[in-house]
Amino acid sequence: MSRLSVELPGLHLKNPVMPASGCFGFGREYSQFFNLDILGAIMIKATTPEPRFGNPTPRVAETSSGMLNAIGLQNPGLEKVISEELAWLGGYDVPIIANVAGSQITDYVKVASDISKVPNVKALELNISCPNVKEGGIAFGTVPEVAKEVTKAVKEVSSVPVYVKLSPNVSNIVEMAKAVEEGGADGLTMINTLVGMRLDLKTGKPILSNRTGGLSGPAIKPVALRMIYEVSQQVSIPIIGMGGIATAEDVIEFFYAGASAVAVGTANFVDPFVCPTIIEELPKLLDELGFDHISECTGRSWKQNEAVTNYRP
Amino acid sequence: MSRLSVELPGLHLKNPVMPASGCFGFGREYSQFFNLDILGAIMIKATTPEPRFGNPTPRVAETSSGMLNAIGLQNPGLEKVISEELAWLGGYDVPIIANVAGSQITDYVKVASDISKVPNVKALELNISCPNVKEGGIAFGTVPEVAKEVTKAVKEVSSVPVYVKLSPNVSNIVEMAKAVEEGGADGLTMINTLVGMRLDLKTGKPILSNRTGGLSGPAIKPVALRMIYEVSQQVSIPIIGMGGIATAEDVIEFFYAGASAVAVGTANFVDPFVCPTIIEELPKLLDELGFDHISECTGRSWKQNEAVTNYRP
Amino acid sequence: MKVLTHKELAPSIFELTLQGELVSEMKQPGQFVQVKTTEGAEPLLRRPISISSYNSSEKQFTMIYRAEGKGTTLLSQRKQAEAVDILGPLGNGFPVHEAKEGETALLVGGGIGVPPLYQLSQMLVANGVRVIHVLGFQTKSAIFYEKEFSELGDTHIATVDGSYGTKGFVTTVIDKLEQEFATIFSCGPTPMLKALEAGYGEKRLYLSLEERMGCGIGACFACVCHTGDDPTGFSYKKVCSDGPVFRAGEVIL
Amino acid sequence: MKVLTHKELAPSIFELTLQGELVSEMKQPGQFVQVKTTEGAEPLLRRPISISSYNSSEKQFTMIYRAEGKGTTLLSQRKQAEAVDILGPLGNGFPVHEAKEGETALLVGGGIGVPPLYQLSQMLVANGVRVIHVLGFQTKSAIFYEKEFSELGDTHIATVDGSYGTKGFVTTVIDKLEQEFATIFSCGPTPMLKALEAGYGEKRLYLSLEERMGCGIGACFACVCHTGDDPTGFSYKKVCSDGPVFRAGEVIL
Ligand SMILES: Cc1cc2nc3c(=O)[nH]c(=O)nc-3n(C[C@H](O)[C@H](O)[C@H](O)COP(=O)(O)OP(=O)(O)OC[C@H]3O[C@@H](n4cnc5c(N)ncnc54)[C@H](O)[C@@H]3O)c2cc1C
Ligand SMILES: Cc1cc2nc3c(=O)[nH]c(=O)nc-3n(C[C@H](O)[C@H](O)[C@H](O)COP(=O)(O)OP(=O)(O)OC[C@H]3O[C@@H](n4cnc5c(N)ncnc54)[C@H](O)[C@@H]3O)c2cc1C
Ligand SMILES: Cc1cc2nc3c(=O)[nH]c(=O)nc-3n(C[C@H](O)[C@H](O)[C@H](O)COP(=O)(O)O)c2cc1C
Ligand SMILES: Cc1cc2nc3c(=O)[nH]c(=O)nc-3n(C[C@H](O)[C@H](O)[C@H](O)COP(=O)(O)O)c2cc1C
Ligand code: FES
Ligand code: FES
Repeated sequence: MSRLSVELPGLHLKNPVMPASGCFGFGREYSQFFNLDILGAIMIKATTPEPRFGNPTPRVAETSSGMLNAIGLQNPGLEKVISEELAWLGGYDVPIIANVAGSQITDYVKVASDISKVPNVKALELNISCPNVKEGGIAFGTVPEVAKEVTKAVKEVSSVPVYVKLSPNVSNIVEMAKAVEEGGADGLTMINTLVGMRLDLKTGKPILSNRTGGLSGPAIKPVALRMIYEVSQQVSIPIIGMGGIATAEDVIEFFYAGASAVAVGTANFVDPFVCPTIIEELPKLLDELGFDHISECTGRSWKQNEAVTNYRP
Repeated sequence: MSRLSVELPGLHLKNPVMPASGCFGFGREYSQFFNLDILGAIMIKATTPEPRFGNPTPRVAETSSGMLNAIGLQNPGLEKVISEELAWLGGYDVPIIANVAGSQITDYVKVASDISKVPNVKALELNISCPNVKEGGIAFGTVPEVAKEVTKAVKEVSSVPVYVKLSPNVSNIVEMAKAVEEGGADGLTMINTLVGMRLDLKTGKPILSNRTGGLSGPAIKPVALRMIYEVSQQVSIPIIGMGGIATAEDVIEFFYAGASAVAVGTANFVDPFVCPTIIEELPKLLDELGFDHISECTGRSWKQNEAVTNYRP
Repeated sequence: MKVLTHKELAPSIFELTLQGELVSEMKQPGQFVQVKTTEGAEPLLRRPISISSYNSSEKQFTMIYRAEGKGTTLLSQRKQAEAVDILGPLGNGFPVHEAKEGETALLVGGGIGVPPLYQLSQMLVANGVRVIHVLGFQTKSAIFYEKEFSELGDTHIATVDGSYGTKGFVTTVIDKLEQEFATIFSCGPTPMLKALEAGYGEKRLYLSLEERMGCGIGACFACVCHTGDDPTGFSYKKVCSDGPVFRAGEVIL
Repeated sequence: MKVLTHKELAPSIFELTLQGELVSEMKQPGQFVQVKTTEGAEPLLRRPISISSYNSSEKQFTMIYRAEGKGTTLLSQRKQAEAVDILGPLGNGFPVHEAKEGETALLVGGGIGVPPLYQLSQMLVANGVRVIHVLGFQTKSAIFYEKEFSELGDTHIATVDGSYGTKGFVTTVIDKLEQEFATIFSCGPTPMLKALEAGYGEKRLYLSLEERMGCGIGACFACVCHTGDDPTGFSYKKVCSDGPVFRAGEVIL
């Protein structure tokens, strides 16, 4: 399996496949389906300093090849995440990427400082892009200067490398990526959800009680690929790609665009076994495509190289 | 059929359904399938001062519930559009909305000035948002000040009302809408395509020769709805909504969000009869929902009103 | 799993019986499954549908659903011998043993909430519990399983338009019931559950809730509700994995 | 239209015969149809597939396609009597009358470009034209319709791996052909068409092109190519509505 192993700042990954934040809880539910040890890493649910209940229901709505969510960062709070969830995950041999959220810079600093000291937390993912939090979360993710500030502040207190999660709801994604790179980010994760909406035909009102929500799933894959393609050519830090991934072929497409690892979100809801299935399929697909190691795929769309030719699906 | 009629600046529409620009050519092909007179209006293909060949092929790629296109504004140029296409369309009793494009302000002014004098052209649609044109097209659509300038310049020369087509590839759609409203726009059309990409598994390279393209179809509907919802509450000019519309139910959803009319793009490729079908279905759906006139639906998601209750699908 | 039979019981109401190994894991009436209604990404999400009855030895179970939106309409086109992708059984169902031998239990179902009561009723009867069914429908043509329920115990039907049985809601029937009952098991639309909670909250009342779901297994936090003892705080229950059946008062409807 | 028969001719190569009124509009070999491979939005676009043969009096036509990606794989699951949504016939096919009675025509097909030549060959033979077929495939197992073509005229097979017939490409066979021919009709991958244009451009050579399509009817400008007499200018042809068959030189491959 070493043809799938990937080395990223803070992360020695058996393979480049990990569940995306918010789509895997803290792993307990999926541990009934398969052994979490097989995963490259786990991105746990967003953690805020204090517990949050989140938004009223309905919190999800379906769209063509996608879904909207407005969970509202529900989580048991920093203390319980560390004492209960991360402690439980400590029983597995899998690196944890902790998703850090909040409404103001001090929140991020507080969570980052404490959670980065937990032994199985190998990296942080700064969630400056959640579209469902009102008190300023969105501004962090769309204003380069602010994003840089948060990154800097978190880098100062974090004991592990810091990945910043970029929002796709911006005019210029490259500018955002460069700003957080300047702020000291060790890597990027992208993309978070696009802001979307559905209306109820019967009532005329939004389906989500929060009115708008984050669009995820296969529908957003082309937007994610484009942004990773653009950003990966302009920054020198690695990218963990996500947005609609559901198959091993999707993983390769994200690598071609410029990703060095990937996260699977919504697809876990459709098929709880999607991560193990992808991990099993990847070596076969590498064979068909004629690659020895998955990292050869990274950035192939823009790097000078020979086209892969021996592939017949 | 008067329960479907809509009055907008410059436009007396029999019904609020029209094909979207670039998805219906200049109507000739679809005239083989049905009488164009039944349409509310026709948004013709983007016209530039000079003929354009557009991008090399492949120009389209498929995505989940969507497609990417990078046609590159191919068109026969202002002169031929007027002398051949608009003259031909003059044989139909249907208002034309001319889609005006270019690479610099003078291009827009030139096209707008001439094309707005053609009798059957009842409104212009300023395409400041086409993501497939390199020489500055994108900047017009993502910088509020520039968008306002183009709008102003075109308003000065146009003989008919001017609708500005907004790009969804921005951090703040409301800001863009307000800018063009200040610039004198009589209405908005939204949304144009999201920038996206697909990679070829075999070659590792982008499928589109232009590398990136515009994402359209049902996949983008939730993004369109959200943007129309946000913008319609903040401007006082009407919105022609588009993005993934394929059914009469979709039309009502766009009205609820805040649209006063709608355009159908990609769905024409899937079903050439989609516009007539929607126009036929709408009155039945209004009955089921308990509306007398379609305009009662506009902005229902945010206006104070009773929920519609007698609907059972 | 494999389609054994699939038939339309009433307009748009389908009864689907599937066969497969996972029936052996079904332990309780009121559990549900998550159904993938098509291959591929459209529609994307699974649909939660209650188990209406199951037969472990035959490895069969039945669900009854209304073909309404995109997913259920596609599901209704599946033919005999075709495969259907099922995730489940999920959640916690009705606590059958809360009704003791010799007692009477009232089973209250509204519309498409009726199906899970069927397995429940069978198991209660097998345990020596007397059952009374009060089933509410929109109109006469929407009624299904009246005969099946009647074979297990008294069965009262209410229709909103009065075209069959009592005109009105299930509560109209219950308010006039003469029999005594200690336990109520109920499944149906939220307004019905609220009315039961308001009127019969002092009984042992169990309610099966509906909520829009993402994962159906407890991972996504789409389906949470506040708990009765902390109605505005941080404690919560998930309809999918803690429910869908709750004791009245346990969660805020 | 309705599925009459649907069978796998070779691994992943399917022959689908449909029945319906629109067959009456089929006028020319080499036209194509746009197939919606599923209801709903996924996959979204129709798939262009050539008409392989048609029978106006029986209102039947046949297409042969490779189940490769998402859409064609879904199509391959359609069973007898099911409906398939077809738009067409579309485009301009092979000009049958360019080959006169008594002349010899060479029909050159590569892989999944072979099918439309079948109707063409039948019509040429009916017109008293002698036909020679040169058909190229990857490997022996991928070959289909050899017998059908043989019944109409000389049929030479080339396989890339040499597992059957001549090892090499169709041009390997043509270069060694002893018969004379005045007209070539060809359909296949672009490199094959380019090789024919380079080697036999002086003959009456007709090429059927492939391009990724949006609408398939001439409205979206997805499928344009430059014309031979204005190779870098503004004039253009659309593969879907001006083609897919062009005279060699008419458009830039
Ligand atoms: C625990 C549980 C058990 C259920 N058991 C049954 C049953 O036995 N029979 C039955 O007919 N229905 C049942 N439902 C309701 C059923 O899930 C919905 O009717 C169904 O999901 C609608 O899907 P659709 O494709 O028809 O509608 P669409 O409009 O296409 O659905 C769009 C989205 O909204 C969700 N949704 C729509 N309506 C509901 C609803 N009422 N509840 C939850 N999600 C909804 C869908 O799951 C999907 O994600 C149950 C719901 C839950 C939560
Ligand atoms: C005029 C014409 C006639 C054709 N006739 C035949 C035929 O008779 N038999 C046959 O097997 N194939 C034929 N093809 C090719 C056929 O259209 C593609 O193989 C098919 O569209 C691929 O769809 P998919 O679902 O397998 O692949 P996917 O990978 O899911 O397709 C994704 C998108 O790319 C497009 N695409 C992929 N490959 C091609 C291609 N080679 N040409 C055009 N578009 C493509 C699809 O239409 C779709 O929009 C023809 C193509 C054209 C243009
Ligand atoms: C239900 C749900 C909850 C999510 N919660 C979070 C979260 O807490 N933090 C975060 O950074 N991203 C969150 N996301 C975004 C995902 O991690 C991911 O970036 C996005 O869904 C795109 O990937 P996908 O299309 O594979 O789902 C959430 C997504 C979903 C669907
Ligand atoms: C093939 C294609 C060509 C298009 N060309 C134009 C164009 O010339 N001018 C323009 O303003 N929009 C153009 N658009 C965008 C559409 O008008 C519309 O805004 C967009 O596709 C969203 O609507 P839809 O999802 O219904 O297609 C084009 C879209 C497609 C798919
Ligand atoms: S549906 Fe995901 S937690 Fe209940
Ligand atoms: S495919 Fe649309 S013009 Fe040819």
